[in-house]
Amino acid sequence: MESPIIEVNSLQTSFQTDDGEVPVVNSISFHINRGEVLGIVGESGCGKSVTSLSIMGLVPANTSKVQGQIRFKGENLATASEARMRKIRGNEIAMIFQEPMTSLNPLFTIGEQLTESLRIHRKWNKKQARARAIEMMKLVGLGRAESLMDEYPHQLSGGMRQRVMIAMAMICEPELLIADEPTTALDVTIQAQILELMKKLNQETKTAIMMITHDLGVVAEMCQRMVVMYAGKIVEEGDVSAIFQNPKHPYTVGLIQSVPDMREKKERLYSIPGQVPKPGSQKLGCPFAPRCSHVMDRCLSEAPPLQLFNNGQKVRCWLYEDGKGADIYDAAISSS
Amino acid sequence: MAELINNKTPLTRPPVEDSAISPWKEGWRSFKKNKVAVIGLFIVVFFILMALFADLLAPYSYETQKLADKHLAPSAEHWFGTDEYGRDILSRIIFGARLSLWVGFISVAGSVIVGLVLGLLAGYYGKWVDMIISRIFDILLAFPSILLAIAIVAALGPSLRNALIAIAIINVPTFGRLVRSRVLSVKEEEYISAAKAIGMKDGRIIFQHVLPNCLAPIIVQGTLAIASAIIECAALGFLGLGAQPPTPEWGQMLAESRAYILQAPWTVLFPGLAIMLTVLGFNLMGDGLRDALDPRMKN
Amino acid sequence: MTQPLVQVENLKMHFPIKGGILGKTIGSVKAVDGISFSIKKGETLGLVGESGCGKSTTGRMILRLLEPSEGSIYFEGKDLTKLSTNEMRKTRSEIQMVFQDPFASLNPRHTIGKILEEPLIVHGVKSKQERKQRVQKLLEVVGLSSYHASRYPHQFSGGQRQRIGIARALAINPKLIIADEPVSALDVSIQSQVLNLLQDLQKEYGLTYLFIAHDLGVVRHISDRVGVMYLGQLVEISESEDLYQNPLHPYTQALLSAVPIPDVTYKQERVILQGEVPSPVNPPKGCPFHTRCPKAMEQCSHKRPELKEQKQGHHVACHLYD
Amino acid sequence: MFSFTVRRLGALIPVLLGMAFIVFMMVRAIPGNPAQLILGQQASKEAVAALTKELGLDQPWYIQFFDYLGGLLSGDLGVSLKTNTPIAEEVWPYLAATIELAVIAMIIAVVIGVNAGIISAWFQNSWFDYIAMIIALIGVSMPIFWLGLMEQYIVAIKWDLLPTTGRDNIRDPVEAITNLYLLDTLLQGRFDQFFEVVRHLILPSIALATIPMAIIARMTRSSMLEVMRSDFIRTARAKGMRMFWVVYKHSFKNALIPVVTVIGLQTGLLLGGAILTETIFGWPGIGTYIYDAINYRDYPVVQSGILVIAFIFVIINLCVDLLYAAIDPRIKYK
Amino acid sequence: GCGSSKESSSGKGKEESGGTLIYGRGADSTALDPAITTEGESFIVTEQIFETLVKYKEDSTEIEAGLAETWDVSEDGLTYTFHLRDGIKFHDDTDFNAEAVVKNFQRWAQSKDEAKFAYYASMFGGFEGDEGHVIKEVKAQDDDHIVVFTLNRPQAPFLKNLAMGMFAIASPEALEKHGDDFTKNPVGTGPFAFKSWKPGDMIEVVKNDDYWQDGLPKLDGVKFKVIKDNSARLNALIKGEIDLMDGLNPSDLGQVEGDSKLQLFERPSMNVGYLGFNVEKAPFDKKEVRQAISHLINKEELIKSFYEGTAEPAKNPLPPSVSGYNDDIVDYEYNVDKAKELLKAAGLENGFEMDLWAMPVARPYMPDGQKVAVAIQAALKEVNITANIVTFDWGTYIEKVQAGEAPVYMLGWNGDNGDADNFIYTLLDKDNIGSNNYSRYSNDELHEILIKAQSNPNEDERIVLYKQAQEIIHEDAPWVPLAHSKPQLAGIKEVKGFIPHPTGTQSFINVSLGE
Ligand SMILES: Nc1ncnc2c1ncn2[C@@H]1O[C@H](COP(=O)(O)OP(=O)(O)OP(=O)(O)O)[C@@H](O)[C@H]1O
Ligand SMILES: Nc1ncnc2c1ncn2[C@@H]1O[C@H](COP(=O)(O)OP(=O)(O)OP(=O)(O)O)[C@@H](O)[C@H]1O
Ligand SMILES: [Mg+2]
Ligand SMILES: [Mg+2]
Ligand code: NI
Repeated sequence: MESPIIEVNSLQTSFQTDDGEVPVVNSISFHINRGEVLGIVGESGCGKSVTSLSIMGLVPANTSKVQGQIRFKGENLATASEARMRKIRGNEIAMIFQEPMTSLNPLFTIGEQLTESLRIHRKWNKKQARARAIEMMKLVGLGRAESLMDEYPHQLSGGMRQRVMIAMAMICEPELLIADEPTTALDVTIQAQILELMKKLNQETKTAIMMITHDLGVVAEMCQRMVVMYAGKIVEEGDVSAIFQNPKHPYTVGLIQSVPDMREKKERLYSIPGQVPKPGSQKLGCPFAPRCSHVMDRCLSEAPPLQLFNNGQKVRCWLYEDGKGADIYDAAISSS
Repeated sequence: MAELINNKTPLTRPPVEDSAISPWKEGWRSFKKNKVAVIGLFIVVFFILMALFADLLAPYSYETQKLADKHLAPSAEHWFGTDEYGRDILSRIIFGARLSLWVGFISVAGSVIVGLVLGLLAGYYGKWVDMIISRIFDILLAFPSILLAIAIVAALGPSLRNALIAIAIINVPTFGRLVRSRVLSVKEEEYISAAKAIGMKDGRIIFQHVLPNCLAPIIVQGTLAIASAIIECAALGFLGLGAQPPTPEWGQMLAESRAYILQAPWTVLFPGLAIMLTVLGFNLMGDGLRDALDPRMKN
Repeated sequence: MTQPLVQVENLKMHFPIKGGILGKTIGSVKAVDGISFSIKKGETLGLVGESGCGKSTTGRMILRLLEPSEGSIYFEGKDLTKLSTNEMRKTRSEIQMVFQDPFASLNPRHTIGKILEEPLIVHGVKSKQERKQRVQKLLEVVGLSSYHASRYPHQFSGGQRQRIGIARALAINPKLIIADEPVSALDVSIQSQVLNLLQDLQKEYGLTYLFIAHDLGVVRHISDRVGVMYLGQLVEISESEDLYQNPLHPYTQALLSAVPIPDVTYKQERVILQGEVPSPVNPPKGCPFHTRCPKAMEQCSHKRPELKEQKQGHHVACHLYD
Repeated sequence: MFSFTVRRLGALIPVLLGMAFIVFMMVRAIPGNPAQLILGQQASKEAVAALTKELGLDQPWYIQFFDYLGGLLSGDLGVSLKTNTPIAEEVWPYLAATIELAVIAMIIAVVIGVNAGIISAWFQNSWFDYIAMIIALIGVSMPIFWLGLMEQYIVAIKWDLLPTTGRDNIRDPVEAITNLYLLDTLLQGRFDQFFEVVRHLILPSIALATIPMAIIARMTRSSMLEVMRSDFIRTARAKGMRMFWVVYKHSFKNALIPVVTVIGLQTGLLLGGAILTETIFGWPGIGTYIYDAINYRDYPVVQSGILVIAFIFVIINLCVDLLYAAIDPRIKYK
Repeated sequence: GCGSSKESSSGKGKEESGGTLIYGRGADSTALDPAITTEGESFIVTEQIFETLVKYKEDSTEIEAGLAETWDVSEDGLTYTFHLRDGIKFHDDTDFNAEAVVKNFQRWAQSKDEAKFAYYASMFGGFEGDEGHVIKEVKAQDDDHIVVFTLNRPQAPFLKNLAMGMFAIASPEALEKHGDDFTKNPVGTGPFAFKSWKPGDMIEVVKNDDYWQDGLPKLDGVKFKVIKDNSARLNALIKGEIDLMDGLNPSDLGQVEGDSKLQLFERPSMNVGYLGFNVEKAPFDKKEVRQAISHLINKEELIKSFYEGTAEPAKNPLPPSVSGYNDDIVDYEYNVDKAKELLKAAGLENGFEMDLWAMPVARPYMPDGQKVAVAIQAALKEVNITANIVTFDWGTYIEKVQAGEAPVYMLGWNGDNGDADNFIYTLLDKDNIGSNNYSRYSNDELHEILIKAQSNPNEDERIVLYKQAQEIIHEDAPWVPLAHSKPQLAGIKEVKGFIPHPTGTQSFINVSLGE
């Protein structure tokens, strides 16, 4: 296996809140290989965005604390200086955000915003940058690129804006693209366009993508490997096909089961009882224990470690202590 | 493993905090965390208590003159010195708190009530009602406020009551506009649709739903307006359009002592400080309230 | 066939756009541009379509939160658009709404008890005692506990809030519930809880739903029949089984194929639509979809297709089937 | 944009009319007969009656009002009862004095206030933030006249650094051309006088600037904080942009709308609210002009003076509205 | 006879520059035509530009020669013949002569414009054709060197009236030329000529090089600078921005005294500040109540505190400097017990509540009405009288007091011409109820005395009459006369030859700025 482009090692990001310091991302480790698309799924608030912002060094400096290692091409970003981070951001690692509506500055033209990275990182002049921006816009399928350059974000539809965001992220040919829920705010038909586009870019430029989403469908479609997060922790990790076919963690099982399938109609959906815990509210044991139907005494007192399976799948659950344990997914399927 | 898909498990567990906390109480909780705001509250409470217990606190009478003791410098007997009539400045400041606070509260109450009614009408009914009321606000707002107050006081005669009326009038558009803009946004809130969907009548919607949700910014603005009303009243007093002597009023005290700034600077210093502190207290408190009551300030 | 509970005929909503020096009406947003459908008692009609196609507007018009520009809405035979405001207010006890954003639709300054009590007061339940009991009952029905009544909305999670929204809609025993994207603000695992709840309630109380959503999976799961909207028009409506197995309209086909399926083994043929949804201010002439339609024909650009029954209960508006 | 401007100007007409009416009625509500005041304490009854008649004050109010309105429409602001001079001629020197003071004060307030606000927001919760905001709070809490007195007492008298009153050196007065002395002295190449005028401006403009400065600083800060939380700022940072540019380019432009609004409002307030500062610093401005006129029952001056200020205020705010459109392309004025 | 004509002043040659004096004051002039204005700040300037036929002496209201070198009065007091000086020119280079005098008087007498020439009407009993008009005719004689005034009836203070600043002679040509704008372009014969006027700010006058008195004026010019605030004005003086100022706060006296660079000037008192009762309003219609209050006011104390000693206690309605002052009157002494007795006599031993109207503005006779009112308020409290201080702005105040709305009010009077008539008759005669008799005090005996005095040209007889009048007034106590203030002015030490005049305005003709 070639060396990963990025390797995150026991990353822990905590925020200073009224209730003291609360770890929102709790000692997570994963890596992304060159040219690979890694999916990160999990419910709202489980720490997906904070993870990506930690990598970018964009978590608010005064209220947060980032610990652990983020090795990007061997360099630890967690300890890198702000000046060094600035060189990396937008240049080697780029990011697309969830909200295409608000992620563009409404008061500057598309052109100005697109060319900014080039002018910062490559010190290109206006003309060069503009030419490249137009080229990029065409690449992401924006037809009338020239005229769009002088328009303002509000004149564009959501799908167009998201494409501008992608163009903006890709313009300096980064080696890693972090896409934080890039299609959540979009309509299905537009989402299909954007996903198609990202797939194409990934294949053509070999840019590694960290794809954050809560839509399992998107993961299934886009990613090779995936990470499932719950309450700031990674609960399962592995190849997409492996996890979809044989999810091991009860949360992953529940997640896959509770999505209504468009192809067939179930009488009743599976649902995970209870609600996502507030970060910091759980101190001991497995964070999923209060909602878990397989909960054991041990789960309430001891946090389970991540177990590695032969196929590279990793699961954080006491059910699989020492690599054994029940295959709960089949049971769930058969009884539904 | 049938229990895994057993949907009859209780859907919810009791949330962590078990008591019912109203938005106001929660506001108070987060207000308490804001140290600066609590200092503001302290200052305000301090002055309110001072006003309430002026009779007990003041070492001397505020009106008894002793012309022989004119302009004594601050000393153990007269902490803040004496004024040109030989009256104890500390006592006058203590009694002066009554008037200044009273002015603040009453004039703001007046403008809040009028502003609230006009703002609600304009915001909720829109169209020509809004047109007319908004134009009136525009007109009032475009007037230079001090001059407007002076003219009002000149028209009604200089007295505290009229100064109050003047200050209240010049503050009406501030509140009116605030309420109106709040109403406009609250009106679009989903819970108003929800109320309509239930079949609720306009009156009930306005009083049950729109009004309470306009209150928080008004309370904030209100405290800040009390602060500015005190200053405005002092300014009117400074121009000689204020309280009935010998009742002490800080602005008037300042104005009267102004001529003595060189010989007896304390006569100017202390009333000015008193105004500043009170106003500062209200401002600090208002700021704290803004943060506490504004949901946007919370994550 | 029995008489439908709701029958919508040629419903239109044109929002005026004001402008010019004197603020005259210079155009209109054709949010809903002539749709007709009916809902039978006890069934669930799903309404899908892309953002801005007029789903919510349709729902709101039925409750007359918006006054339709044209068309009629028959509810149990009487035309709602002809009722006076007062009569309509009374009728509202029969039709209720569940809103998309569960937080925004609850007044943050009222306790849950008060929120649930309000419809009872408005519709004349005088006794305080009775109202208290009803509130308790409602909370139980939606899976909350009675001690929740003294709490405020911000103290609940998204799923719980949506339950409260549902409880409020149920408070006055409505016949029809219009659910406007009731689960799209919720997490997947919570979403399924709420969907189950809605289904249970329907069974128990024989409710009729107009279920608006953009998630095709959710719509399929809950609906008996599904209508597909595009740019203010209904392009296809049919039994849901039929629609998903055998979509007729090219838009429906594209829509269905665009949904990513959470199954790595499943590979499907994608129809990727080009371009954006046109603006409802200036909808295209003819078929609204022809600008993006992969199968557009000449006549599509000038003749608007009518919604016609193709198969038993399967209506489609497309020239392909002329 | 054009039609928007026209519409806004059109909307001004009722406001100005309403304003003219209210001022007119208010002035008339002020008790006291101007004729008596003009003639003074020693005057006889007949003299007062005669003058009342001559001034047209014995007419019914509506006739007086329509006369006044008619005059206004033809650009006639009336004639001062006190000096018997057309107000249109007379008002400019006063207005110019106030404008000069207010503009300088506003420049101070904006430059310091905006930057303090930006830096405070940028380094939120830093010591600079705390100190700046506490100073700002004290600034809004200070009675302006008291500040002026203290300034005078300490800076001008105790330390003898700056002059206490007036606009120029009395012994070497500025020859008025435009009545904006800074400009006049430069036009005449009198740099010594220019310096002198600047020295005279410092204390009053600081006194006048304090409150707007504090308000602007606070407004800028909160507006910046809000903007800096928004997604597009994150986007800009994700591009590797320097914080300085993120703050001064991306954030500031977005934060500008509420800031510009307060600046507009405050400038208007300064024009009319300078009266206390003018009184203390012996500044022959429009505030004192009107204040004196109120005391003198110089109806036409009060009416027209207030209208002039209100008009400027309205125009400033119209400019602010137009500025919005320049700042924010989303504000489309169709 | 005619005086010999002066040498043309062009022969004076270049003297060394006298410097420009800057005079700080509290308000701007309203008009620079002395005939139409009534307000002191204007006269301060017009005094420099214009001259009268006869004028007051430098430090009193006695008459001396002005534009007229000599004059004769007929036995019956009905004809006044003035011999004018020769060779005097107006600032516009036109000649001053008898014709000019006639034209000026015609301008006033024939205008019938009460509003415009209010002073003329009040000093000379109306306009031409009016019943009480004093001046029958003004005629030029003898090649324009002599002016003859013929009166309809004798007027004792006629010459004093003529000396008043408002009856100064303006250039007829300029009057014609400027019309209504004359007030902004005044042209007279005075030692200084008008140069410029920045409204609200400064008026500048410059030396009249052709002035008829050799070597005068000493200054090159005077600038009248408006600095509204008294303290600010003093600051400007201390900082050397101005040379001379009026309206010194009494409280700042010590400040000036302690400053070795400054000096004080005291204006002789020709005023009275008083507390008036509306004798038509209960309970002030009772003499006892008025007298009681008179006993309650400690004038010495008030003067010490609020005039900083720059006044003397008043016991009569006119100041001692005016001839006819009765010094034999014994004032009501400060005595609370006596006051209580008197109140008891009036049946008001339990006190009462009243409105006390306080002057809203500072006047020389009452530098701080509000403060005096507060002090009086405190004094009345001792006998259980609760005084509510009422105040309006100046215009309203005067009007309402005049209308008799004020039960107890504060006011004062500054003499116009130094004649007792200008005090007692103007302020307390029943003729002037509704006008300047704000107390509405009416006493027929007094009236008779005053009318007699008015038309008696014999000075000694008049004095006796006025003394009698003061006794009556003292007994009836329609006022509590408070103080005759001596307004203070301050200047830098270098100011020489400045003598403040009792009328409130003075010429700067002899002023110089020495080392
Ligand atoms: N600046 C911050 N200060 C304090 N807490 C924060 C901050 N930013 C995020 N959090 C908390 O961290 C947790 C994780 O947030 P994050 O945005 O990473 O969630 P997410 O997985 O991206 O959710 P979503 O799917 O809603 O985007 C949340 O509970 C959030 O409240
Ligand atoms: N009050 C209004 N005034 C003007 N236009 C409106 C108004 N309400 C809705 N519209 C417009 O009508 C169209 C339909 O809106 P509607 O809210 O019904 O869409 P929707 O299908 O519910 O979309 P979404 O999925 O985003 O909720 C949109 O273009 C919208 O901009
Ligand atoms: Mg996120
Ligand atoms: Mg909708
Ligand atoms: Ni002769």
